[in-house]
Parts: sequence; C-alpha cells; structure tokens
Amino acid sequence: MISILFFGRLGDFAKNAPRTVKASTPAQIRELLTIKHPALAKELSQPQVLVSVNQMIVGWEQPLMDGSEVAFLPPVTGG
Amino acid sequence: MISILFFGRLGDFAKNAPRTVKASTPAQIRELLTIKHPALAKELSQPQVLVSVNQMIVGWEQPLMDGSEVAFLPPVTGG
Amino acid sequence: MDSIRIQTHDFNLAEEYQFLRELSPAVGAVVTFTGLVRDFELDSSIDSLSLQHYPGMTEILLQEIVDQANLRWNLIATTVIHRVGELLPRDQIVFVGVASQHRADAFQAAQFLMDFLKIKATFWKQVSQDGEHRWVENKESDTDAATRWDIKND
Amino acid sequence: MDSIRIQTHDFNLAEEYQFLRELSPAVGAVVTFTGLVRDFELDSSIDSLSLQHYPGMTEILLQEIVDQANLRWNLIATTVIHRVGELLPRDQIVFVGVASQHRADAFQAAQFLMDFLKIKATFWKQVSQDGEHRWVENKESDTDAATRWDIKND
Repeated sequence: MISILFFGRLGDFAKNAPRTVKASTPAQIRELLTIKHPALAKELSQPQVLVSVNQMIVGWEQPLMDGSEVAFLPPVTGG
Repeated sequence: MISILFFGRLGDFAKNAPRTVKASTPAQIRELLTIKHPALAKELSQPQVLVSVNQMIVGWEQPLMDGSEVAFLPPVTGG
Repeated sequence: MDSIRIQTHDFNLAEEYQFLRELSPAVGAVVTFTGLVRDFELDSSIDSLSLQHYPGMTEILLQEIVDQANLRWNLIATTVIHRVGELLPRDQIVFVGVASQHRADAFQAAQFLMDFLKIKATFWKQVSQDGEHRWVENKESDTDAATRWDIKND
Repeated sequence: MDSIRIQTHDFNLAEEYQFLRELSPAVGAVVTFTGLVRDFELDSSIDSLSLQHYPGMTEILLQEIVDQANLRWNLIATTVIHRVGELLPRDQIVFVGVASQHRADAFQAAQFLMDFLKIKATFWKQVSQDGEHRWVENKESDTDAATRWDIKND
C-alpha cells in the first residue's frame, strides 16, 4: 500500500479521500481519484502542485514501492 | 580666527601644531603648516584626506570666515 | 554550528543572538531577520494565522538551504526557526540568524535563506478573517526574489 | 521613527529589537545587524580598540544616510547606534536595526546603512597590539561595497 498526504488547500478537497491506495506512480493516484473525488483530482492537476515520494520532490511518473509515502504539495507560503 | 581639528592618524602628526590660525582657505592652512610642521603638512596633502568647514565636507579652496571650524579628516574606519 | 528548529512555541531573539555572538571570537558580524504576523492580508485585517507544515520534509528542505548558504558564503553559524500552529497578529513567525567574520557574508546569507525558505520549505499559511478560513496564495514577488541567486529553481 | 545614537556605553539588542517590533502592527520584518570587535586584525591578535569620532558631524552624516535609506525604501523605523571610546575583543561596536512591512526593504536598507556608515561616517579606529597603538587603514572592499548602490560617492 501507498500512504498519501494532502497539504494546504488540497487538504480541504481531500476530506473524504482515501489516505492509502494501491498505485504504481503519483500520476496513477491522481487518475484513481478522478472517479470519486473529481474536485480533488482537478486541484492535483494544477501545474503548480508538486509531488513528493518519501519526502523528496519527484516527477509524476516516479515508480512507487510498497510503503512509499506520497505527498501532494500546493505552492508553499511559509516565512 | 579659525579653529582647526585633526582626526585619526593626523592627530598624531599634529601634537604640537596650533589649534587656531588665521587663514582664508583650508589650502592656506595647510600651506602655513608646511614651515613648522612639515610632516603634518605632507600628511594633509595625501589625496584621501578630506576637509570640512563647520562640519560640511568642502573643497580646499572654500573661503573661510572668522570663527569657522576646519577639520582635517583621514579616511574613516568606523563600523 | 547550524540549528534548524520547527516549533509551536515562541522564540527569544536575545537568546538566539547571544548564542551566535558568543560562538567564537572571530565573529565580527551577526545579522538577524525576524518575520512577524502583520495585522493585514489583502487589505483586510486578520484575526489569526494557522501554519501547517510537512514534518520531516520541512527539516530536510531547510537543511538543504542552509547547506547551500554554507557553500556560497563564509559563515560561522546559522540558526533558522519557524513556528507552526496558531499565531496572532504581531506574533513572531520566523527567525534567521547568521554569524560571520565579515558583514557581507552574514547579510547575503540571511537574505538567501529567507528567499529560499519562502519558495522551497513546506509550510502553508491559512488566515482567519471575519470568521472565514482561507489559504494564503503564494506571491510572485517571492519567486522573483529567489531567482536573483542564480540557482536552478527546479 | 528614526534613532541615531553615538555612545560610549554598550547597547542591548533585545531592547532595540523590541522597540522596532512593537512600533506598529504593520511591522512584518525586522532586520538587525550587529558589528563586534574581532580578536584579530591583519593576522595579529589585538588587545583593544579605541574609537574616535567627530562629535556633531558624525550625527549629521548618519542622519543623511538614514534619510537616503528612507527615500529609497519603504521603512517603518530605523535605529543606528555606534559606540566610541575603548572597546575590547568581543564587544559590540555598531548596531543597525530596520523595521518594515516587507523583508526586502529591511534587508536592503540595513545593508545600505552599514555600507555608507563604513565609508562616510566620521569614525576612526585605533588598535592596540602588543602594547603598540596603530590607526586602522580603510579597506578598499568597503569603498567597493558602497559603489553598488549607484549613489555618487563625492
């Protein structure tokens, strides 16, 4: 299983979304969410949204392994 | 009379120099010092030395008035 | 001698400065930056601010930024503190302190650290205004500020 | 809300910061710079430092520099403190603090103030090394640092 995290405004869209999923890439997770969570999937498709796997920024086609932690990151606003 | 001030390293060369003088320009003060205080006058001729009259940086030919305060300023080293 | 802290509680600038200042007799310059919660956001006064972050990843990203600063400038020590959780107007949010021999290094590094913290570190701000919660949008000016350091912004 | 002080006694960074921070709820950024006496000058350790200045003129020149900074950046308050007299290694010499709404203004102004203080303000340093007194030479790097601000250096 892959655990998934949503930060910032993505969290608001992901209130009822699953936090674990079976998928082989982050792009596939987004694809899977399109059916039951279309608003969230649309947000994840925004070009500014980054994805990390095990706390490293990666591309959307990064292969996932069982136990990977995938996070979806809207533009950061700290400081 | 004109009062004169020497700062920084110029003070070391001016230990026995007068602190009041009659002169019509800063350049003339330097000229007057050449006779009895040649080492000081030589220091005053260094291109980095600035002169102020009544606490404003001026040129060496600035006309002086009775009571003016003339200061000779080597390169500053604060901060 | 770098210190990176993410915490809910407040920080004490005097203590942070004292630490940096006393680290070594070679310290000739200490620059501190403190970011505070302003009472306005988009011309409307705010009630409070809530800061979320990605625990673990944020520390990794901040360490990368501090490492970059150490490669670029001659620094004696760097401290980065970022608060998370609920904050009120006038509260301290973020602290960057840099000690170096010469002032240019400390000034440049502190500015660099803030510029990259702003666009890289995984923090998200939510403001509460008139009982409504709203996620803060990122600012183009922050992206612009970082570009001047000539680092590939991947 | 500018403050310019030349004094023999030490200053307290915490107090200066607190003043700047609390001036207005619009303060979003406070940058402080503190210069300290390093224990070395020209590869030789120093015993003490003596700072002379031109009373009256120094204040005028510092005010001019602060006025320039206020024209160039959007600042809420600026504090400049410079100590004179006898100082020992590790002592604080100079403080510049700037409060502004946005960080770029505070960072730029603080750096500008230090760059011009270094080349304009009428202070002279004398070091005592191995029982000998020596006036410190000015540094070309300081003149260079000021040139980048594009102000005629008359």
